[in-house]
Amino acid sequence: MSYVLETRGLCKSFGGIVATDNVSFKLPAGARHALIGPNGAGKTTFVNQLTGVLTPTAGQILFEGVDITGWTVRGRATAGIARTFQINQLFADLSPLESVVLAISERENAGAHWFKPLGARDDIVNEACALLDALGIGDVRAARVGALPYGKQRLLEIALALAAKPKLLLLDEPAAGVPESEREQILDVVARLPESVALVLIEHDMHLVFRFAKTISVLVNGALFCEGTADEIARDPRVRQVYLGEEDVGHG
Amino acid sequence: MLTILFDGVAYGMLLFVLAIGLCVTLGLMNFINLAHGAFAMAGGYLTIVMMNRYGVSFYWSLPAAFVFSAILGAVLEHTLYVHLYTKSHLDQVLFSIGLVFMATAIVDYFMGANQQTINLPSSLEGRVDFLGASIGVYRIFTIVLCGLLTIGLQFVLSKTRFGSRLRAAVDDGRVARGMGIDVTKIFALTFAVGSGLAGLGGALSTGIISMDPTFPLKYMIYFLIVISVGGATTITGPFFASLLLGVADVAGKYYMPAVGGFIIYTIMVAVLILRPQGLFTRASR
Amino acid sequence: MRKQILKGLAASAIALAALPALAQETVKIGLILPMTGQQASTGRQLEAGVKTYMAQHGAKVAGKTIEVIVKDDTGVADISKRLAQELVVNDKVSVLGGFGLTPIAMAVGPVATQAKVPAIIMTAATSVVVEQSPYFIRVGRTMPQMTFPIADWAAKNGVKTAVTLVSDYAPGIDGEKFFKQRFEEAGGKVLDTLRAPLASPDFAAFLQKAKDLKPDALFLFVPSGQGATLMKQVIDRDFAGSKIRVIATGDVTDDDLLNSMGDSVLGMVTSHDYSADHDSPENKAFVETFKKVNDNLRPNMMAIAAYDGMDVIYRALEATKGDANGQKLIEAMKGQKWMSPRGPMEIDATTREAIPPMYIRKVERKNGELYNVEFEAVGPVKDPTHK
Amino acid sequence: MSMAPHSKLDGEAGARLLAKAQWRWYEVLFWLAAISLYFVFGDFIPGIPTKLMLLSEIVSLGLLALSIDLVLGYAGIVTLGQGAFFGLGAYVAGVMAKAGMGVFPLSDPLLGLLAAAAVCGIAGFLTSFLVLRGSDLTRLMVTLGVALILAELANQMRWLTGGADGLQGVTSSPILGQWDFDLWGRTAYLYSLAVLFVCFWLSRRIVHSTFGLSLKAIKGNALRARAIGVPVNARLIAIYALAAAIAGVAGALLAQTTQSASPDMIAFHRSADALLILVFGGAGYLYGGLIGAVLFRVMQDVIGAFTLQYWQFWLGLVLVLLVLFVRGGVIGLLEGWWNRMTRTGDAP
Repeated sequence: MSYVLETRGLCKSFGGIVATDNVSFKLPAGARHALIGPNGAGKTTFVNQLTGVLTPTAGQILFEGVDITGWTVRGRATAGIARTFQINQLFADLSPLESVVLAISERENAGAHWFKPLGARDDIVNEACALLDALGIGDVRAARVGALPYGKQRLLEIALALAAKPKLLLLDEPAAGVPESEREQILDVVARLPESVALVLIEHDMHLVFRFAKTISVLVNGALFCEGTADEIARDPRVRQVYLGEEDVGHG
Repeated sequence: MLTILFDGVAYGMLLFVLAIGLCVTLGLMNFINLAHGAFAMAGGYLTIVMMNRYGVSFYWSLPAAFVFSAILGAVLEHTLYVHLYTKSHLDQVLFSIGLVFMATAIVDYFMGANQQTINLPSSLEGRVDFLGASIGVYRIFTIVLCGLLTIGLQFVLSKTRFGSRLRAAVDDGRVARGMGIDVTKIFALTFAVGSGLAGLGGALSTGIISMDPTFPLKYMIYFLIVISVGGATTITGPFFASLLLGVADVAGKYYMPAVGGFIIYTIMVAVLILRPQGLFTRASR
Repeated sequence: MRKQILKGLAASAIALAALPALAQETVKIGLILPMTGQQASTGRQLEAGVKTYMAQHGAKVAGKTIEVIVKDDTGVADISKRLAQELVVNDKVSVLGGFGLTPIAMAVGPVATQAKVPAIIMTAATSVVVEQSPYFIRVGRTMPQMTFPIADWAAKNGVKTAVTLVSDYAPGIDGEKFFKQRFEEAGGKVLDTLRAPLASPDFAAFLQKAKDLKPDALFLFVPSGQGATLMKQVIDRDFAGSKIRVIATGDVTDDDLLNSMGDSVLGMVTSHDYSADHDSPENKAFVETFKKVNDNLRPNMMAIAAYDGMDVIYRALEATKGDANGQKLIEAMKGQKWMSPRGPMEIDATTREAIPPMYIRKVERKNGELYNVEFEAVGPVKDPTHK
Repeated sequence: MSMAPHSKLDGEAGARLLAKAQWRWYEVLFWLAAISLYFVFGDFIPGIPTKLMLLSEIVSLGLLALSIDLVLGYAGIVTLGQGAFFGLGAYVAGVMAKAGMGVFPLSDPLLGLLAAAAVCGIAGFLTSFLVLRGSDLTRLMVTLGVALILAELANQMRWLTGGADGLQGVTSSPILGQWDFDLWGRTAYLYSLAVLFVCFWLSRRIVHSTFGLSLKAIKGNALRARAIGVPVNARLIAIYALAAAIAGVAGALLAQTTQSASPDMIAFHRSADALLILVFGGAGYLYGGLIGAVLFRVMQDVIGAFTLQYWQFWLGLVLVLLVLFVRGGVIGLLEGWWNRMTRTGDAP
């Protein structure tokens, strides 16, 4: 079985605090995986190392079998790792269409074109429109991103990640903070993501986790606590104890 | 050799007192006040007017300059600066440059464009021999006074209730407010003290250099260099940076006159490249 | 054929334009002065000097009304050049004047040449400036004119070795060069030549270096208006205690600043062509009017240059019977001789260079104020660099 | 992924993006007005004073502000050191004119411009690495530091630059051997305006391209820009170097039209003035620097006419009021008015 992503003994410490503790992790192509763990378990730190925002203290990261530990954020993005951010990271002053057009242009190596006006490439504009439509935000594509409702901004987060046509998509709490009324739209989008993309969902919301994830890893205090299928994890009493606590897990 | 060292230290100390108010507003309140030199100029001119027109003693002029600039700072803080805390750094830069222009024209109008100086009291004039080097009494006076000020400031910030409240207000204004700390008042007071120190620095510098209306612009660059080299998060950072710059500048001009002018700028750029947060700050911030 | 017609048209257009100029009853003088910025005090003194002259002599000469237009160039050369062009083209001035610094005069030179308008250099003191345009006239003085007398005086009064400290710009370097040349010709030795940056707030390092070299004398030059800071630090360094004499050109003990320097400068010897204390009826009248017109300001060497500059213009207009043609005016200015408040003045007929009377002066207290009191008249000094 | 069928509006979406890059009527009006100033203030109409020298100076200053707009208004790099490139360009053009000794084509002003652009572009490239990281304040200080060092260099290298007195004996040759610089500043103005337009047109193409969009994205959120694959550092280096080249052209223009180059052109106040001008006019519009330069200098000229010594006071006051009450500079103000007017117009 080929793995799209693999980490070997990944460690990250800040001063004396160990945020990632010897994590060895494998993700097969097309996976639907969830990464869960209590607050402060080091989930976002782990993702930041995968995407290159942080450099690990020790260990290796392999993407499609290639060691990318020393690669830059952009290098990894170009190679096919995309992510959404837990807290929206958008271009507030651009429109959704412009944002996505830019992302696609960069993918197509057209980002440095400085003479042709924006929108001159029909293929890029069409693809961007299609993507926005697919995510259900085509109607606001010309609005200012900063003025969009929160739910639509979350969708744009996903759109920007998808524009790169990634092989691996890291979704960092995609529905966090979204009001109930707009929530379903996001869940729907996540559910319809293409099979070819390996998906890692970092999530608190167990409802969401058990709805999509086929496999789950539990991170506690920076270390991998246990791994397994959704059912196994749901039934694992230790997981209930350390993480899920009183929460009713079965209902997913 | 020792004389040069002393001159450099005295120059550095003076820079420090002139710049420390800016460090306080920048480091603690995250506010770029390029008009800081105008408060120093106010103190300097007050000293000149008091001594030359009304015959007040130099020793009384120093505290007067502090109080005058502090009041001026408090008034401007309350009326103008308070609206700027939430604006971007660029807006703050433009606003304070506008104030510098106004200050320059106002001083020109009332005091004239020529250089003005004071005559130091005879007790501060002359030189003494120290370990075989001849050192100006006034430079010793400057060093001692500025040294005491530094220790005092450090004490106030780290050991007193005001200091801890100020640090709380800076770390998180909202939380501090929630804890019942009057953040607005603390900022106003801090700004006033910073301006007052500038005024004192201005008054002290009239003993070495002379005042003219272009003072705020001429010295702004030096203040900024001190802060960017020393970092603005502590008192000790700018202090050592001032000393380093003062000694490097004086020694550089003495031993290598041809390149003397470059030394402080080169130090600044090198520090900013290697340690963007300043030479004497802890890396964690 | 067609070209000729065009040329003819152009010529008549010029003639038409020239006619009203001749008939005009006002003669305009454009002054380009640094009224703000580092050299602001120079600009104020120059303007005050002009006002004084107008107060004494009125605004009418040879049937013409004199109108003075003052522009602020903030001491920046590219702005001066633009202002000169505007004064010539828009305001149709007949004479330009002022120029706070050498580079400014240099920038204006081509305009004066192109427009054929006399330009009176009142401040800039580098020798070469006056050669930049055949329409330049200098009424101030040059660096060698100021430094030769003090170099001679030092050599004659027991100074064997000297160190020079000057501002690092053209006049400063001129001063250094001519002092060294003259002083060493007279048998002295210059141990070192120090140059402080023009915008230097702290002279400590340079002064300490000069002191450590233990010369008999320290020669100083900084631009007018900047002597206060320098003298403060000179005093602080206690050269007298080390038996080092401090000598300078008169710019350092500027009349404008002298009083604020305090008693510590008493006895300092300098050379210059003007002191507010100069004992002559012309100067008494000048100082009196100057103080009256200008809010009790004391005139310095800038003020006298502006005053004499106006005098040169008035006398030239009298000579041309009010004709403000640039060529005629410049001819009438060359070779002028007159009694100035600083003593007998002359404009060299061939080099257009001022030949001012030089004096050796000593700072003394008179009627409760500090003055540069002249104790030795050197007489007129020609600039030695013009061939 | 099951893509929804292309919506009918796709063609329109592309057209709307393209439309942003089209020239508007008010832009055409702006440039026509700039040309017409030549006839109004060129001493062709009796009674109206010549102001072409002032206008040429404004053009040069506006071009400098435009170059700052590229790095600040679009890429979000705060700089207090653009004067470094301005002064460098002035010196390059000045030295070229002097060394050319009036021999065509060596001393041709256009060659001087190109040389200034090239030298400053390289200098910008080399120093761009210093502004890649750090906060606003660090960038302000680093750019300022570079400018100060360069000013000191100009001061020290007397053999080349003339030291504190500036370069002497700069005489500009006629442009292409045809048009000589005259006393009225007619050649100077048309020349400056033409150069300004070329630089402006280039900048305009750039900000409306994908490259320009990526700059706005970097300014908006560098973290996200990296995550979608924008080579942030490369883009910043490119625009910084380009802006440096344009600033160099601006400096060269001033040196050629005033036939002087001095350390003053690198001095702090030059950078500060240009920054003020840009923010005064409105950053991020391209026209902000140009309009700001006109208003700033005209204001200085008008205020200077009735208060020779104290114009700085009024200038300072305007700045203070601007920061306190106006967002986006003069253009932002106009835009606000326009939006309000059109909105009330739309209301039934």
